[in-house]
Amino acid sequence: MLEQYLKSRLKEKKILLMTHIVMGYPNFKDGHRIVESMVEAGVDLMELQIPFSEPIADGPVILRANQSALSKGTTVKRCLEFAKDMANSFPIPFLIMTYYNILYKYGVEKFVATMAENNIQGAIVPDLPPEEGKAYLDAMAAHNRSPIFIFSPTTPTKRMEYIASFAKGFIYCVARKGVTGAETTFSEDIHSYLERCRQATNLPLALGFGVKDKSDIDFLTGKVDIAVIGTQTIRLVEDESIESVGPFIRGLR
Amino acid sequence: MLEQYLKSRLKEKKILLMTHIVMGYPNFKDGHRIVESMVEAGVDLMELQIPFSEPIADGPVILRANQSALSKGTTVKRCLEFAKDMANSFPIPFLIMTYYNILYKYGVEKFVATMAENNIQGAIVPDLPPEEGKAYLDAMAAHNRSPIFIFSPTTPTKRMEYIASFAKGFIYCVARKGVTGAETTFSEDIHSYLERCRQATNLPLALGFGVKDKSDIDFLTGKVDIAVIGTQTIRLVEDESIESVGPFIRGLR
Amino acid sequence: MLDRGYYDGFGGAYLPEILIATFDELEKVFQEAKGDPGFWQEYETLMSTYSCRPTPITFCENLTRHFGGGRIFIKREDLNHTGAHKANNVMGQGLLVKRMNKTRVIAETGAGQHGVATATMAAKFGFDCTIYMGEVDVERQRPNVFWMERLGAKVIPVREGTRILKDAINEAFRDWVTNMDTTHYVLGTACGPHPFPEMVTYFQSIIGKESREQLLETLGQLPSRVYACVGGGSNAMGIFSGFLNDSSVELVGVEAGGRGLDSGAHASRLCSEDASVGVAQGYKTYFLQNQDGQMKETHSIAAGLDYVGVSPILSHLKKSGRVRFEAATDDEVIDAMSLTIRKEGLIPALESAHAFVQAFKEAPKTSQKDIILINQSGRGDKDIFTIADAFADPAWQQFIIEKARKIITEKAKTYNA
Amino acid sequence: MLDRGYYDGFGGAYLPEILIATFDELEKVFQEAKGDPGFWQEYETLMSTYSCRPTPITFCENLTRHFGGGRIFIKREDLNHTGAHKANNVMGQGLLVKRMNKTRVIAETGAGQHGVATATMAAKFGFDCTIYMGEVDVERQRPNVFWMERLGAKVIPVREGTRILKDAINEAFRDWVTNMDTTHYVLGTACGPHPFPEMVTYFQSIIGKESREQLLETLGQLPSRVYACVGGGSNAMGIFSGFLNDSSVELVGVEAGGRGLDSGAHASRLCSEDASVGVAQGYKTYFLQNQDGQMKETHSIAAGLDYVGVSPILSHLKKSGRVRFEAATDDEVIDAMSLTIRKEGLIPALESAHAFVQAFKEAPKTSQKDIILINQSGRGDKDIFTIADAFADPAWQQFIIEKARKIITEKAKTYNA
Ligand SMILES: Cc1ncc(COP(=O)(O)O)c(C=O)c1O
Ligand SMILES: Cc1ncc(COP(=O)(O)O)c(C=O)c1O
Repeated sequence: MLEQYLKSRLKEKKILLMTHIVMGYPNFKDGHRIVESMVEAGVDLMELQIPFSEPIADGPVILRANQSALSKGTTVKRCLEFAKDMANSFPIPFLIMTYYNILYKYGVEKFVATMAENNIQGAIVPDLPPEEGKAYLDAMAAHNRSPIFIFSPTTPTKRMEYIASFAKGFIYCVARKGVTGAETTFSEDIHSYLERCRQATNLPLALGFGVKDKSDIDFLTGKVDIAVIGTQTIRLVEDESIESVGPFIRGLR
Repeated sequence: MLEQYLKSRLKEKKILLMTHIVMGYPNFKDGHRIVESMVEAGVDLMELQIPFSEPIADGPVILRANQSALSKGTTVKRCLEFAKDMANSFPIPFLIMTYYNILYKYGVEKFVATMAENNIQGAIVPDLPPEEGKAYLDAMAAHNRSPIFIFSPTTPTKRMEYIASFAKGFIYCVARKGVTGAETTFSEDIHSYLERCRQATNLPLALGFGVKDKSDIDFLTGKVDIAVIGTQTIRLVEDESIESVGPFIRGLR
Repeated sequence: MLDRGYYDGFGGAYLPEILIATFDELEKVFQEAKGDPGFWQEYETLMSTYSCRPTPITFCENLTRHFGGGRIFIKREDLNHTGAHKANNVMGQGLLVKRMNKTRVIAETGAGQHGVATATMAAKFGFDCTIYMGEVDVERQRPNVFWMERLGAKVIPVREGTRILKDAINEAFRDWVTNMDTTHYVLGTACGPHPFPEMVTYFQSIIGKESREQLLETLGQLPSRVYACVGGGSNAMGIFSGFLNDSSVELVGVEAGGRGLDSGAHASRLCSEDASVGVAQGYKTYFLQNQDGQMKETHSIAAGLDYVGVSPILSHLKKSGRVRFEAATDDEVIDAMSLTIRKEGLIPALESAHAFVQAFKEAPKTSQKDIILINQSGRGDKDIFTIADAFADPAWQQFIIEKARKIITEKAKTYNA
Repeated sequence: MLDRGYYDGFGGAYLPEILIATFDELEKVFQEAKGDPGFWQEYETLMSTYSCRPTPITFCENLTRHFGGGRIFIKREDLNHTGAHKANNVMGQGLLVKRMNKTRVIAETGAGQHGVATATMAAKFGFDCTIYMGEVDVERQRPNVFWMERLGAKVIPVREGTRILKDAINEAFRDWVTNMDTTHYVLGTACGPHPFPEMVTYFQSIIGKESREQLLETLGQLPSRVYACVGGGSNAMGIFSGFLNDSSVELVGVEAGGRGLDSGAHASRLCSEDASVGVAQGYKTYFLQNQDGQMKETHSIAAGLDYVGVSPILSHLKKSGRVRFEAATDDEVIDAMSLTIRKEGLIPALESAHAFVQAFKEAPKTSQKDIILINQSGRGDKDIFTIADAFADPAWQQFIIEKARKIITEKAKTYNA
């Protein structure tokens, strides 16, 4: 489903854009406005992060957004409602991004069922390698949702193939070591890594961690299918305003 | 010499009085006045203490007098001059009281020779048991000075005899355990102790540590030959004045 | 699918993909070392020449008489170099770092003991060293920060989250995912993703191994009960592992009861209603978390017990009933500590004193034939600021005020000059 | 005449008559114990179960490489219970106190280590305990005062004289002459009237005995040089006594050079012109004294070395040439300490660091075949206030100021309530 959508979109655009928000940050109303302007600016799909108190794979900007959202009383229930609202309001696929404990405590099967009811296409759970994900994978399959898995530069080729065997929708390739939000200098070094990714899977490839401006997108065009803009839009809202988001996205491609 | 003097005096008085000053405290001039008024009040002999930085057998009052004298620059040389001055000015025997290091650093033989020249009759060195005193005893004998030794309530009878074999002049019996200046409650308990002292020696017995008023003197009269007033006169000068010393001494007997 | 490092459903390795290869390498090197007969020998030699292993077992005659029950013995981990059992784990991991040819170590620390131990190991082995420490703990364990810095470590105060141990762990992971090529993360307790719980327990098992041998050798008898405090669970796993197969030996883990289990201000994961099973910091265990799975604030007078999770192996031993868990409150801890100091001249760390509380509660009910073994995981010197506060010692307060006055005067002088 | 406890003219027992009987008893009990084959056994058992004897010898690979000479080994007295070699002496005297059926102990203390050790021993043996400590030392070693009080000891600040160690000794003697029936004075070093120098050396000789055996066993070789710091001389006598008969072993005692031997602000009795032979505190030795025999003020960054006298046995070994004496300045001490912390993860006490200074000076000139043995008499944790001052660590200063602020605020609250 998600894979087909992406592949058909890729016939029209050389590179797709995936963006990200932390639900409940700065608050749900502003979150809605941000999603709206992103969609209007031509974003192709979006990650909606349910904040978690221990976001181990996230860098300082997203970490603080998580904490801020939680300190304002953001609950999982409210996030799922918000996600449903977005999915029903805007014509692009939405994914849930969160850490495994959120699913685990909610009940994995129940969580995935809710995702399906709410028209959420898939999920990214960065601390859940396929080895630990049996319940999750079963539920995702049962409800026909896409479990997005991650490749990293340190993932051996064999393991990429192993991971790909569980993945649906696309593969999220992290551009480098480290957490979200740090500087990435894109260079031709990335070539052989992406080559390895391509050979391990037929799924579309998304690349994230450190993508922040048009020159990064230009560099990635032709190399990957989806560019992921994560931290950069949060920074933009914090440093400038929600109104800056639309023009920023439009300027990327 | 000293012994003979004491024995002849004892024919006239039932009990003799020995007093004490720390040389250089509060200063030499006042010290002179204090000695003068003591002699005028009928004191029979006196200890002149050369202050030492580590007066291990002395309680807080005499300790502080030692420190005060030293902090004002009191030297051994100046003390010996003062002692000479006293011995030549007043018609009673004077003794040097000090710790062994003062003699040792001065040169034991030289120190005793100076004592002799200065007309000082003897010495009390509380941290010099006869076992450690060979050089001192030899010099005191050579210069015909009286080494005063100490008996204490913890001294076994045998040891009293041993000590007495080195002593000249009189024996200084300390009334109790502890350092100078603390309270002593004189009671009949002291009887058997003094009995032991008497049997160990034919020398006159002085008793010190805590003797402070007429009732103490009355108690001691008939039991010992000499009562030693140490800390009490220092307290008197500190709390009242030099002028109080004469009347105080006169009121004792 | 692999089922790595599970203990009856607890444990696992919930890792970001970027770290999988690093953990594979760690696991491989650890298993190789474990299989190498020379390795344990090397480890024991290191611990007996650099620290003072075997640490003694001390008979507490006065406490025994005081309580009138079984004979009380103390395993003296406080005598280790750097003052706690933490040294055992750290030196062991140091040997593995050498095997992996890495040049830098990082660690989280709560009480500061693990940080000092890691910084010490790094100095000895010549590694670069960065220590993550919650800002709150930096405040309450300043002397340890001072020593870590003298040892050449960089101490980074963590200002995120609750600013205590768990947040320091998160930050350490964030460092690790960036620098794993050169860097090993010396986790300080028997928690975290596999193989850490197993590995830390392996190194700490020296405590239990020695204890068992020492008691059998000197008394010819096993203990009836063994008490250990439980933060992450490493000292408890260390001493318990010597007696797990001795069914006559009752094992008791003591958690931080803080201001009481009803108060919400505690760190009791295995004997309070406030905890439930979850997955965080890379492993599955009991966590103090809310309905949504968000971690709660915790509290303990002992920084080293002030943690939301607990060793998955202990969760398993709780479930199986092999270990009994209890909680001791802050106030009880101060009392047990005072009593131990006065009666035996031993100064347990605030963490360790939790074990003493429970042992003291139960001692009078034991028989004089029983042997009670308590693990004194560390020494209390490091806690002077906390303990002096607890006693509100006026002379100490005056001393601190005077010190501050002097510093301010000195500064003013420099400023004016 | 008796010639008690002399070492080639140094030593003796210059006692007030009131104490002679007490010393006779002490001497008798000590000689009986020494002659009793079970006594040393009892002592060793106590030290191996209550403290962690034998303490290890640690090879310092990094320091050895750094200096490029002989191999540097450290005898780890810092690992003793209470953190210094002082425990050896104190526990030994504790056994004698039991033999004498006394119920109270008193002690002087400078660095506070001996006070803490004595208070600890008193807690364990159930004795009453009073510690005399110069007011200056109370200030600079406040944490130790805090622990002594927790251990149940009464700490009396001595406001007489120079208000440091020697004055504390005088006060202890003043207490003793009053209370000798019930009380034993646990002198903390190999000084004072006979039999203290012999007795303290006897208990501390465990250091040298172990060291010699350990080196022969692990390396099959004696050290070329042995370094120890010298305050009163107990740790030095302890380690030296293991090698006195090995003429190939050079023994080096290191005194406190303070601000330099020319400055007058030091505590160097055996290698400065400012000292001469005298008699004080009951024994004959080198003292820092003026022409009149009045003791001088002394200075050292290390409270435990800040003393006017020195063991008469060391004075004798100086005279005979068997031991060489050197001095280390305050600044050198801080440098050697920093280096040792960074390179080896060891934190020597400021006292001990004096020995390190001299060893480091000489190490480059020794051959790689040489073994250099340094006695780390204690650990430096206790010195945090002094060391933090020496480093003028801004974070530490801020911490102290904050602590003071909190105390003052709390006090104001209580006051207003
Ligand atoms: C002395 C001491 N004991 C116990 C602990 C708790 O850790 P664990 O439960 O891993 O032994 C700590 C942690 O810092 C500690 O410093
Ligand atoms: C750690 C340490 N080393 C050395 C000394 C000096 O004493 P001594 O010369 O008797 O060993 C002290 C005295 O307090 C001390 O605490």
